[in-house]
Amino acid sequence: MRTSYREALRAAIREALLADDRTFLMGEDVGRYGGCFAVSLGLLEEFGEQRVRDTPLSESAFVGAGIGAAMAGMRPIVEIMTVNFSLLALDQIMNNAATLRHMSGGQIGVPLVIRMTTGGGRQLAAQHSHSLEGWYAHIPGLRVVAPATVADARGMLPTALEDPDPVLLFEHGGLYGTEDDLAEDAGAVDIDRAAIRRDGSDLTLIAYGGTVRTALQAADVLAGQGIAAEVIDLRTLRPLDERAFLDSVGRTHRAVIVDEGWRSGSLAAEIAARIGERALYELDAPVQRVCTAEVPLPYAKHLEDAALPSPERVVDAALKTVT
Amino acid sequence: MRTSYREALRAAIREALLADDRTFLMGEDVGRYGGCFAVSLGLLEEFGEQRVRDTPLSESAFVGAGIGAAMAGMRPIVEIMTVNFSLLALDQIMNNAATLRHMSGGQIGVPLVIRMTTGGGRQLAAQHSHSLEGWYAHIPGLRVVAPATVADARGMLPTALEDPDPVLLFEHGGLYGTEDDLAEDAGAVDIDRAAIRRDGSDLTLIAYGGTVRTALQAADVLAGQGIAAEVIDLRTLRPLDERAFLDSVGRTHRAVIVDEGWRSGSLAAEIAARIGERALYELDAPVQRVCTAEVPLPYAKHLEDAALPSPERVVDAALKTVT
Amino acid sequence: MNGTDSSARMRMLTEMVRIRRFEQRCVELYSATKIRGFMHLYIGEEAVATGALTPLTPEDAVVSTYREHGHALARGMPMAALMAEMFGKVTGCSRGRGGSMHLFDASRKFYGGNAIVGGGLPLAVGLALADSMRGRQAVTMCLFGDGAAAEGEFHETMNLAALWQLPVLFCCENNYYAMGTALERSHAETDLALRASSYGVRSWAVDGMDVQAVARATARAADMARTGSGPCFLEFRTYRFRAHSLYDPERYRDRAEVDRWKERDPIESLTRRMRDSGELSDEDLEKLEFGVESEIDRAVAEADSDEEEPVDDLERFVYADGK
Amino acid sequence: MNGTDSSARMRMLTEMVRIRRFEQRCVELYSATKIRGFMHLYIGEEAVATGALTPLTPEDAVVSTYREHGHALARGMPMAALMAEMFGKVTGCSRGRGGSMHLFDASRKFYGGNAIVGGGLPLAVGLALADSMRGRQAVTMCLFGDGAAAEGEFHETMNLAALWQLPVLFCCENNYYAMGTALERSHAETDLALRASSYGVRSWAVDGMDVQAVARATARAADMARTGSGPCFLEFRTYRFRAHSLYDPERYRDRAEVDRWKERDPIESLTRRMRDSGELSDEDLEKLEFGVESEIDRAVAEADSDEEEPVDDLERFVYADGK
Ligand SMILES: Cc1ncc(C[n+]2csc(CCOP(=O)(O)OP(=O)(O)O)c2C)c(N)n1
Ligand SMILES: Cc1ncc(C[n+]2csc(CCOP(=O)(O)OP(=O)(O)O)c2C)c(N)n1
Ligand SMILES: [Mg+2]
Ligand SMILES: [Mg+2]
Repeated sequence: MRTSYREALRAAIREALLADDRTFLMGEDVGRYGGCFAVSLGLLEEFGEQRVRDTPLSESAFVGAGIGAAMAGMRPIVEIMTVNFSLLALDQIMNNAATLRHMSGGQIGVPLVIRMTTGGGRQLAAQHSHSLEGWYAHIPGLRVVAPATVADARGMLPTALEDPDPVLLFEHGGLYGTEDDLAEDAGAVDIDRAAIRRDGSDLTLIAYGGTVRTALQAADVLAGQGIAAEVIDLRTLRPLDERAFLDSVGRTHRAVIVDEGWRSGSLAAEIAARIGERALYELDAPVQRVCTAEVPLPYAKHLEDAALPSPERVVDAALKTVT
Repeated sequence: MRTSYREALRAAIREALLADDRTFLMGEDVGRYGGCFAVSLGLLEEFGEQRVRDTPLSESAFVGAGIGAAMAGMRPIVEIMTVNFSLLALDQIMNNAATLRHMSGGQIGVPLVIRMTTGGGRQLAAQHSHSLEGWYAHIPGLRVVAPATVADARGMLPTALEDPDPVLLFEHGGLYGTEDDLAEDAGAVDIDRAAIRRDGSDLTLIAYGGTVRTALQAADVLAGQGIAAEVIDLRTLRPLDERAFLDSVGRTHRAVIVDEGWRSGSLAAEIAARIGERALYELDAPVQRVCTAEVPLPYAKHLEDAALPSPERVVDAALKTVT
Repeated sequence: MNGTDSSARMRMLTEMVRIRRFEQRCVELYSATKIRGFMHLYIGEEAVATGALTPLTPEDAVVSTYREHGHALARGMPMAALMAEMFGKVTGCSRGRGGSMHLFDASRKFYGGNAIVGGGLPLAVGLALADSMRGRQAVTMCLFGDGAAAEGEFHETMNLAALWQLPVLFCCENNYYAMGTALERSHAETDLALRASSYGVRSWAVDGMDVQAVARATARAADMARTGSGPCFLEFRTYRFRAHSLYDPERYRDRAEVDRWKERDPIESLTRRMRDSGELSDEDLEKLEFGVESEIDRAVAEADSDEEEPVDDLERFVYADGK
Repeated sequence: MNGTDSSARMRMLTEMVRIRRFEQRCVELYSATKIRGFMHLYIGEEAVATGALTPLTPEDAVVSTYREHGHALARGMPMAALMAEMFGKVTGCSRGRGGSMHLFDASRKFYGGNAIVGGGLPLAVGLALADSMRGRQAVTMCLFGDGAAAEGEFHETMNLAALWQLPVLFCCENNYYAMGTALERSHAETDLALRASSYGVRSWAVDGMDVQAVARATARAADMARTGSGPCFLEFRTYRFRAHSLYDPERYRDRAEVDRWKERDPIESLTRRMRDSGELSDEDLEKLEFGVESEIDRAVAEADSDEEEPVDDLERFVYADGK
């Protein structure tokens, strides 16, 4: 069935609310407004105010409240409207959610899912275009996932809710409208493994979330030039499925990482470092990174386009590895 | 003159307050208490309440106030007691301080210095032991510096205050008591270049802040085994002085990065990635990273010690690159 | 009724009409895809910007929100610079980098345009702190919404400004909704002026649909703040006639409620009053409308033909030029 | 005066003495370097923990601060588990990972020990939310200091708890200082109970040096919260007789002020009252002190001989076991 990424997310939330009365959805405008990006449209009407809770503009308090509720046995889904606002809740995320189990010697768990929209490309300018999921992946105690496909949008949430520890789920704002066929019985998917989205033997394109599409487009172009690029969708940014990309690089001997985060200190850096550590002698060329320019993202389209990873930039980087 | 890191910082602040009446120091307990780590002891008495301002426990407000004052032409020094609390002010730092100049098309500058204590090793446990300076170095628009020596503790602040853009200055909590000779006329130092703290031709140890000491100790041990390690102190974490470590690796062909941040997504990853990108064919062995274990730092000393980079771990990593 | 009052009314009526017509044109331009990104209209709230900005001098500072076209125009920003900004042109007030949500004009001390709800509040304290430390008689006006008052930064900022007796005018534009969240779902205490007074800040609730009332109240508060008696809080009770942003289907409120508020349209009210008292003829009104339309036409024409910023300048102003 | 009252007083006296003697022993143990890290003593404030925890049932939850030895003891945490924690032993209440600032006891719903000022507030709201959604009659007690009330999280949390009418007991331990910052330098409005009431939360100021008054006020508030009438705020006016932490030279307050408060020593007051009324004999007191000393001796002996956690467990509990 033709399903949008947005509808898939909604179906996943709805299923979770039906399946477990410990689950509830909480965040700014998730209820009456229907969600800033219409993801939760209709859920308030179906599940009522207790289970679909509009919050005040108090990111730290409602994220922390989600943590507290999880500690007390609930299975909350907290929505932070966009990752840009999550900075206001970062203390709760790092110093409580990610830390409590270890610090308490295993006594306290935080089975919480935090959803947020991420990414640029919609001319929303510097304060509404961050791609910080790779940055969050630095924090021990968290799991970080980024659905790039409709099937993952449908399936990652139920699995994340089964996780006894906090999971951050990053929805790319540019993907909500994308559609794909989704099986009638589509449901939970694993959140441990990366996926190969396209096979290829000449080089490996490593991407996640919003950049998977970019990488696939680049792979098309490369195919036209006789270069077979394998495209890996990381899916889970913490912990990284290192085997997936090391194996691929072991076959292709060349890698380009496509990451919407700012380049310095990006997740792409971590991946490049691991390839250098574990597969140095496999490499036939330096690993290339295609990241976002290190600027606050500008509003003007031509500038924003120039700043973000594009298929053209990926193709250029790929060509550098093969020549 | 024998001077401690703490005294050097104090002398730097004092000089800045004397030199420019646009400069003031603001933060929690910088005044009457004398600073949580006694850095600003005596300054309230000398400069008065206007210039040395105790703030309420309101990290977001007083950091934001520092940004606003800087926008209006002041040259504030804001102290966040420790980096652990800076998460509460991260929105102001990323979305305002780092962003305003670019987003306003160059109209608004934020000549602000934010000082914070960083690092573990004092049995302060999970919420008081973060090393996030490498993580902050991800953010465009900021400069990030980390004095590792008494001379840099003395000299980095005046240079940072000359900078028309926001500078984060990370003081390692384990260094306050360390002493060194400091010239009578010691003053401003550059904050653009890394420094070679020890020459060596067999391998390069790359460190900064609290880990420079660790790297130097490791170099001593290695010297005993006939291995000459060069020790590079990065000094400035953003922008990175890439030439310094690339040149060194060009000579030694081996590198170990010593970073107190958590390994995944560490600054060490960025450095390893850059070495892989720019000096792949120079490498005689995979780059090694010695970082903090990916755990919230525990209180118990034996566990904390096991988690942090140590000279022994650096030596082990170094030996892997030469054998 | 004296001539001054009458000319002040005429000026304010003109300003309100300017804002209204500007916003209406923006809707058309958005449909025509000349403007992109998020856009938040001020229609219905014109009396607030117009009245509140009236008593300010060029030395005073203004900190605004993402719903700030009206604030910028009332502050005297040339309409062409504003329109060019929304067109993403280099002639825009932020070189086209900010768009609708990030209007800046340092020459008029208009410090943006902030898209993080509450993010401007601490900046205002800092601007006022700078004025107070330098002995300047200026005030800083900080505009924000009812929703913003739920953010932690509101609390920290109110307290800090009151504690330090800083010349801040906190101007809360209470339009009874934060996106789709009604005031009574955001705040346990919906009397925001009462809440504000609990910080020991002089607070008033003002009819935000009556431009003269707004101007009077602000003038009184500004006088107090200017002469060293600390911050004031003004709650302007107003209403937005349009959706939150152009993406909002307005599921959360009744048509009837909107219609009731429209009966108190600030432009119609003032027009009626001025007609009744004979200060405003049909001819005056026509002239006014014509003048505004021409100004808008010119602004659009200019914006349309203006240049974009060269892509090569993308990284310019991340840091100050020449660094 | 009935027997119940008298036995309650005896219990409370014993608890206060336990806490006092425990803290005094901790000072010795710190000097003997058995305890490390930051340690914050509760001496002078014993009436608050003792009185406030008295009306709680095992179903109720407690969220605490870094100054929480007294809270933990009053909640019934075995002293040996607490002492072992501070010795960094695996038998500690947090396996030695938390130390003084991070005491946890999930079986007693004692949710820590939080070293971020204000960091526990949102957790308390979440715990109470879970209770309320599950229809449990429990309350959540959240303890925090006067300094914490300046944090944004205080505001967000008070509002959220009031808005959602959650069973939270906000217990502010107003000891008139946040480290070295006096109440009147932290808060524009120093009447914290008055401030709290501005959220529409029932608030009382209570003599925190009178354990019976504390217990009475808390019992009344707990009854209200338990029966669905929303959160309460209790300001306990108290004083710490010792420095903020063991590193604090107490430059910010007069010896004379401390001495004045010591005249109101909660233990001496209650002792005097009970002696005067004939409820307490010299012998009783000796027995009490002897019992407490023996308990402490045993706790120390156990802690001293207990094992450390194996280093191999360092990474255990970053995520749940068996994941
Ligand atoms: C910190 C933060 N959280 C959420 C948002 C998304 N958002 C943008 S405007 C808005 C509503 C703000 O309401 P209010 O302060 O009343 O201002 P109004 O839009 O009514 O003028 C929200 C939730 C944001 N921009 N920043
Ligand atoms: C967010 C944060 N900022 C600063 C600190 C450092 N600090 C620890 S305790 C303290 C004072 C807190 O005062 P108060 O809330 O009154 O509690 P008290 O210590 O008096 O019990 C400060 C500033 C911290 N731990 N967390
Ligand atoms: Mg509003
Ligand atoms: Mg206190």
